[in-house]
Amino acid sequence: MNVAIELLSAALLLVGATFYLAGTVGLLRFPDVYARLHTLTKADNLGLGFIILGLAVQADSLMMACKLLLIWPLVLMASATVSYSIARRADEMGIAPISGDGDSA
Amino acid sequence: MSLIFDTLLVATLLWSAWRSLATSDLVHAVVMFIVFGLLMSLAWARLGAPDIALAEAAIGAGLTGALLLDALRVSNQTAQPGSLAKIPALQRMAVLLISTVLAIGLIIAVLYAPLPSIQLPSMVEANMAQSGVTHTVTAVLLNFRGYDTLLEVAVLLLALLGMLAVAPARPVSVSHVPIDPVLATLARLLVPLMILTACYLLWAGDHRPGGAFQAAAVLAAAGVLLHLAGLLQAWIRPGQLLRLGLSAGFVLFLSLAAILLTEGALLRYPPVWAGALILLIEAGLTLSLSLILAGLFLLLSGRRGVP
Amino acid sequence: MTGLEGPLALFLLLNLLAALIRAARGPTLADRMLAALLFGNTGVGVLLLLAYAGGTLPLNTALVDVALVLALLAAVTGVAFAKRAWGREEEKHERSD
Amino acid sequence: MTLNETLPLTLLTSSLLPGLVIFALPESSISLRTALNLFGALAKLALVGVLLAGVQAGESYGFRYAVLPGIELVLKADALALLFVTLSAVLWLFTTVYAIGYLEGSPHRSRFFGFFSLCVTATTGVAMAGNLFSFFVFYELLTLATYPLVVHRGTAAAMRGGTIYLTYTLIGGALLLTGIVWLYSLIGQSEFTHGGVVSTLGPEYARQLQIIFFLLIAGLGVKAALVPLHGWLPQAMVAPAPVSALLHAVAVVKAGAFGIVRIVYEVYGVEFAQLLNLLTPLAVTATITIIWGSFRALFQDDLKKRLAYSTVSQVSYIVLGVALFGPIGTIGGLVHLVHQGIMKITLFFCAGNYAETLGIHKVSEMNGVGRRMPLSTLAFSIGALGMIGAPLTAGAISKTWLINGATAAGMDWAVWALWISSLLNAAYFLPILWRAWMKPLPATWPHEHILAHKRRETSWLLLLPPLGTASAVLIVGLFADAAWSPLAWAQFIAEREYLQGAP
Amino acid sequence: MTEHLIDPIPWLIVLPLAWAAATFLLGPRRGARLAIAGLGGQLLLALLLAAQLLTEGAQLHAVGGWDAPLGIELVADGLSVVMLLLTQSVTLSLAIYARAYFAQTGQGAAAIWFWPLTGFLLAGMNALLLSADLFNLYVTLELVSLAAVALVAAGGGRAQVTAALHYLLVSLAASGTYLVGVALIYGVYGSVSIATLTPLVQASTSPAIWLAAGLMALGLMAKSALFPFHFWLPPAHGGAPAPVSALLSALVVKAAFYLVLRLTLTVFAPLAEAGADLLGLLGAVAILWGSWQALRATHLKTLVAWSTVAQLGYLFLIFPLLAPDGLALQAGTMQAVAHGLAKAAMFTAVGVLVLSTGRDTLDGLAGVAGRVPLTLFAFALSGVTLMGLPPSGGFLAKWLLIDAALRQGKWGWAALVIIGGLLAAAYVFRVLRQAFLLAPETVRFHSVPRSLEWVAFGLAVASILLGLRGMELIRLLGIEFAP
Amino acid sequence: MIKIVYTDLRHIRSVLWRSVLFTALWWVLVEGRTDGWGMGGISVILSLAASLYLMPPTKVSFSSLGCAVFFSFFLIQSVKGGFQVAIMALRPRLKLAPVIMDLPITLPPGMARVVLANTLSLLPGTLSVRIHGDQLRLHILNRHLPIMQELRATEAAIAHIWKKTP
Repeated sequence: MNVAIELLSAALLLVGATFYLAGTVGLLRFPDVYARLHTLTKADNLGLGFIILGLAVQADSLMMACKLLLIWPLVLMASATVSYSIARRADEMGIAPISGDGDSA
Repeated sequence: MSLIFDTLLVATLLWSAWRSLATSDLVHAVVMFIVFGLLMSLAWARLGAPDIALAEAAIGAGLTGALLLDALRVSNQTAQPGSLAKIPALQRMAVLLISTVLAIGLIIAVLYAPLPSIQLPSMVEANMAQSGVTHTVTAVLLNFRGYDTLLEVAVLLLALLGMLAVAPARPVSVSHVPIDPVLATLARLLVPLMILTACYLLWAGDHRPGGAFQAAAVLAAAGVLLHLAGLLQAWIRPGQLLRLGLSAGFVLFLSLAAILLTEGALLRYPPVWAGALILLIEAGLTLSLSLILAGLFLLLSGRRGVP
Repeated sequence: MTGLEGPLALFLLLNLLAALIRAARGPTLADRMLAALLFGNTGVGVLLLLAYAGGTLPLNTALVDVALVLALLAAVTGVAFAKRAWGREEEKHERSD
Repeated sequence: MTLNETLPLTLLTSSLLPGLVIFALPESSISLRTALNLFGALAKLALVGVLLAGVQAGESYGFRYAVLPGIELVLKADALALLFVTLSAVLWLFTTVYAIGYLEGSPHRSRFFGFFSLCVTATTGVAMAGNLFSFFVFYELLTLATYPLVVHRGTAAAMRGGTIYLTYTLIGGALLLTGIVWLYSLIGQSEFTHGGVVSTLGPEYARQLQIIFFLLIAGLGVKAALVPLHGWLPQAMVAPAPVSALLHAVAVVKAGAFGIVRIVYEVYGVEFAQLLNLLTPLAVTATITIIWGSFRALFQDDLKKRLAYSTVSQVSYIVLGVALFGPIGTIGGLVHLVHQGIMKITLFFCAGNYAETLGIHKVSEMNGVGRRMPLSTLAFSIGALGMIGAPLTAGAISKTWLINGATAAGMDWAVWALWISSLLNAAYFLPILWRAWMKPLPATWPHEHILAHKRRETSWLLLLPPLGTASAVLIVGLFADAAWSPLAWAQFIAEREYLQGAP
Repeated sequence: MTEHLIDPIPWLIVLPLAWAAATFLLGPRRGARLAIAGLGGQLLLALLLAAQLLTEGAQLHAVGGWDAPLGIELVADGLSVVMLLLTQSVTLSLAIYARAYFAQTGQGAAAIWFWPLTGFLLAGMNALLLSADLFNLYVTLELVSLAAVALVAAGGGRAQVTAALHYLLVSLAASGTYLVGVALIYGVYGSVSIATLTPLVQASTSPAIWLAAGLMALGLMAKSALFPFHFWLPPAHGGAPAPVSALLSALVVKAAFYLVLRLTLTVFAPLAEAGADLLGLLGAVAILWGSWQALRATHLKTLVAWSTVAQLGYLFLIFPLLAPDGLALQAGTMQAVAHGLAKAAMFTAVGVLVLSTGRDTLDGLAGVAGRVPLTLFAFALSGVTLMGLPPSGGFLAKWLLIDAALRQGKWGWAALVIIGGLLAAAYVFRVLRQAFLLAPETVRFHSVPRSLEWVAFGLAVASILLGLRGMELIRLLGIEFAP
Repeated sequence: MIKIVYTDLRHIRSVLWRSVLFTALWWVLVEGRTDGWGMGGISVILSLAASLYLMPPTKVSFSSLGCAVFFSFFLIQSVKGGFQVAIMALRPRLKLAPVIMDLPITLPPGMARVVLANTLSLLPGTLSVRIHGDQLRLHILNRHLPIMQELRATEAAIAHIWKKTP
């Protein structure tokens, strides 16, 4: 396999992993449901996106790459809808967001 | 690296299983169970059993979670909200002890096991040419041991019957679930894709992991999703048509078995026809199994009014 | 193969483990559920990495299919949770704890 | 199947079939039921006649049917079987007539007569059983068929009596079964044979055989009411009078006693039993029972209870006769099997008449009853005198043979016991007779059901049977030397036992 | 294998599956007739199979044309055919009973789902009795258990659902345990075919086979409600509608026992000695404990259900006594058949009594002797079988069992059989005594269809007649499969 | 659903488009194999039918160019959003100023609003909570950021997707 592709792939994978890490840390550190939903819908999805991209570049056929890439929008749609549903439910139940002014923990 | 991965995976599996059992909070238990299902899917993948990983992913992610979460809603209205009776410490210890002994026993048994003297996989390989398919799992499931599968389908149908038998008398009509635009859009986009994927899995079963059960699970999940989005009414009672759908796959399978029986032996396919017959059976099973799996959700759902 | 797939899969698994802490802690039921949802997402990643981490070709593609199915169905549990399981009563109960 | 095979089966069917049909009859079809009952009884009697003639002419009747490999149901009408069959067939006829009169107008008669017929069927089976398996089958069937009769009245007292009856008999049955299966496991299937079948086993089995003998006798002793297994008999008195008659004279206690006869003579063989030292303990038990039963009877005010304890005592005469080594004792025991039946059934019929007609249940209420009911009291007196052993009655014959047998066997203590018992018999029967005939009539009877009109003191269906059996008591006593008498038949059996059994 | 016009083995499985599906499609009204017709056909098939066995010896059917160990083999030997005959004849009677029963009690959930569930149950039973493959046995076991659980649950009330849930949990745990055992065996020997495994295990035992045997036995013991796993049975069997209770008590619990016996005689034969005494001991405790509970029960159906616990104990007594002379095996089979007939008779009779008195308590029975004498007679006759009194199938079983015990000098087991019989008499006569009491003036009885009474009576008479004719059964039983 | 296809010829275009889309998806799923077209045909018909039933063709149709514009906008914003959250999460001290606010939507009701809500959920700093009337309730991680601006930009990108049929 082409070294360049391998390097590219590795880089993409590492970036993806970093996003995952961030997502997890966010999940643990963020103060309330709403904020945690942010990490889920953004960091983790991005992490997955990069990983998929990293794997897709080293796929041995175009179709395989397409199949990998197909997964990402599916996950995106799912997580957007789920986070919307959960946020909406939380709002309906009157769970107020924890509001800070910029540097609260 | 693999060793660390596997050890970690097993540890997490055990831990999530234990949490799921030991927690006094029902929702927590269900969440842990869903986690357990996903980890199980990973474990099957690691064990080189992608067929089961596929089934576990479809069932665990799509159906079991939804069913359990829906059941929580019902149990909330009848039982103490979100709590389980505390298990006495003594019983816990006993369970732990038994499990440990069993685990040690299993380890010893496996460690001292001689190599099997019968090599079934090689026999399967030797007979693949007559099986009508090229994927060994499918050959075993629908040809060599198709009889097991026939009975298993009966078990699934029976599970639904059992559920119907328990379900108390239901209202004549179900209250309409309001359509949520965001959710509905997701369903409208995803469901055709799910159908496509289900067909793909059915097709794939012939030569690689996939098949009727996995396809049916995906279809059933599509049904659940449509229902949750308000696009599909809950089923009030199994009417004539639905009953036909629920049992069609089984009846087809059984009829073929009976026809083949008059020709010789139960489920002995003529090698020329084997591939086509298996595909036919699998298609029927996909339909019925998906209705059965979806029925587990749709026939129970919407009875007590959506919160 | 970059050789990174295996370690990265392990890394993601560790992430999952960390997320379980959130599931254990709560405080709302949704927080617990988030961990499960994270599992859906991360699981897809792990499966894809595993598909590349070793083994022969048919196995690889099979795991891609598993990931695909997982992705397709990822929404169902989350939606079921929001629509069905998470009601007022539990929340009250939880807050009174 | 030849006629000789069919006949024993037909004999069983003659009461079984009417019984089953009666079960299905509605309560209201009285005449059909009566007809069936009488038909069954007469048919049975006729068949018995045929068999008696045949056996005397040297024919052998047998029927066998495999139930399991190595286990057969065997029926055979040999001389000993016919002794018992004849007794039960004759007495059944009387009892049937009596029961029809006794139960007139009471509820659940179909059920009653159904079980009644079943009970006689079982008794016939017990008599004709050709091996221990068959014997046990009918023996337990007898228990089951009598239970509904005992509890027939459905009162709490009846239930209590029934439960006690059942407890004793089922435990007895269990002991018997253990003994039988044990014996089977040692010698396999073997039919009752003169001279016994177990003597082929070597001396190393002696201990086992003794235990088995104990189990068998204990099992049979319950029904034969051997002390200390007799407790159920006085309690079962709650049953209607025809049932008591059946229990005491025709079926239950007789089945026990008859079983002991079979065990001693045709399973162990009397010689072998003597060899194993089994006979003396049996004789001692019988003697104790004889004395104890008579002694207890003395103190019973309840008429039926007094009769019941009398039965306890009298049935052991049979056992004693069997246990006396030697043909004379055997003849005494066997003949008493018949004589006791006729005498005791007379007494119970009469006791039933007193209760049914006048509501008399106690000895103390019997003052002057002889004048109100002279015929019944006459029959009662004949039965009672027979029990005491007065000359010219059946009782005298059996007692004479028993005493001679005891003397011949050198058991003087048994002779003494028989004399003491006879004295006790007199002590508890004579006061009754004196009261009945001599004491003045009371102003009112306890509960008068049936009014006397003209010379008939009570319903003729109740009157004929005791008169018939009472005459029989006299006839078998007077014509004991005739060729057809029970005594002659007992001699016929004893001859075979001691001739063929001799090595 | 000779060619036959029709091979009864697979048809015995296909037929019930077919009518199960058809009754599901058609609904209960037409379903009942269909089911009865199907059951009639099955009985004929079973008789045909028995005839084939008697003339040609044990029969084999390789499903899919694949021989073991690759495929699944169905084997009919004497033991399985005896059980098949029992199953078909009892279920046919119960189906006739159920039709009239549900017509009387109304078309609730129980009536609607009874037919398809029974169809699947019966297919499972037949498949189980014919299977010669450990994994296939697991599937059939699932089919049977799930159908049984659903039948209990269909009873409707809260108590029934709770009982069904307990039953389900025990059943699932038991299946799981069994399956782990099968997996272990497959892992070690590479096959799940009984015929293939038997010589392999004979040749070499490994720790795994011990563990597997233990696990499988544990699972099957739980399914057959052997003490101390009996706790689920009385509420489940005592709470279900009468035809269901009869079906479960007479047949379903026997399925697991049959498997224990089958495995003990084949795959686990080299290990059987070790566990036999334990099985016997548990059976003994079951007899005592079940009888004791039956003696204390205040409700009729509970009493009969506890009697099932006790009677199942008898079945397990045969394990310490299994010997080449075959007496214990004969005793066990005879007991299984006799109890199957008698318990079906007893539950159907109790069903009539409950319908007639309108309640399920023992106290309510006073006076039924005059009201439904035929039913009471049926109850008494089935009681005779349970007590092991002659002339009944139960008696022959008891006789054979005592004989087997005494021949081997095992006095304790013989004594236990005797004591168990006496205890059975105690609880059976508890009911009869109550029934013979005079009814209080206030009691009113409901009329009951005669057909219900006759079915109960017929079953009871069958259990008695078996005691007069055990020859054919023993002859059939002697036909073994020689692979 | 089949009826829709035949009766309303104006929709043939969208039917064709969807057929092409599903066929392409099938081809991707089978990884370019060519031996599955029989099954593929059936699958495409089935999923097409489902899609037509669930989402009947409307007069509005997509613009390919608009889609591309939106997609690129989305990708860039998404990466930005991911980074932003990642940095927020990984920073030693959390710097959050979360708030929930209702903002007016200018897009027409229907699909467009759903896409808006979902896109905002996936984009930095915002999380859609509910659509009610013409208002969109958003949860915002940092209220000091220019939310309104971002909302309008997104709306504009989304608006590109559709074009009115002549």
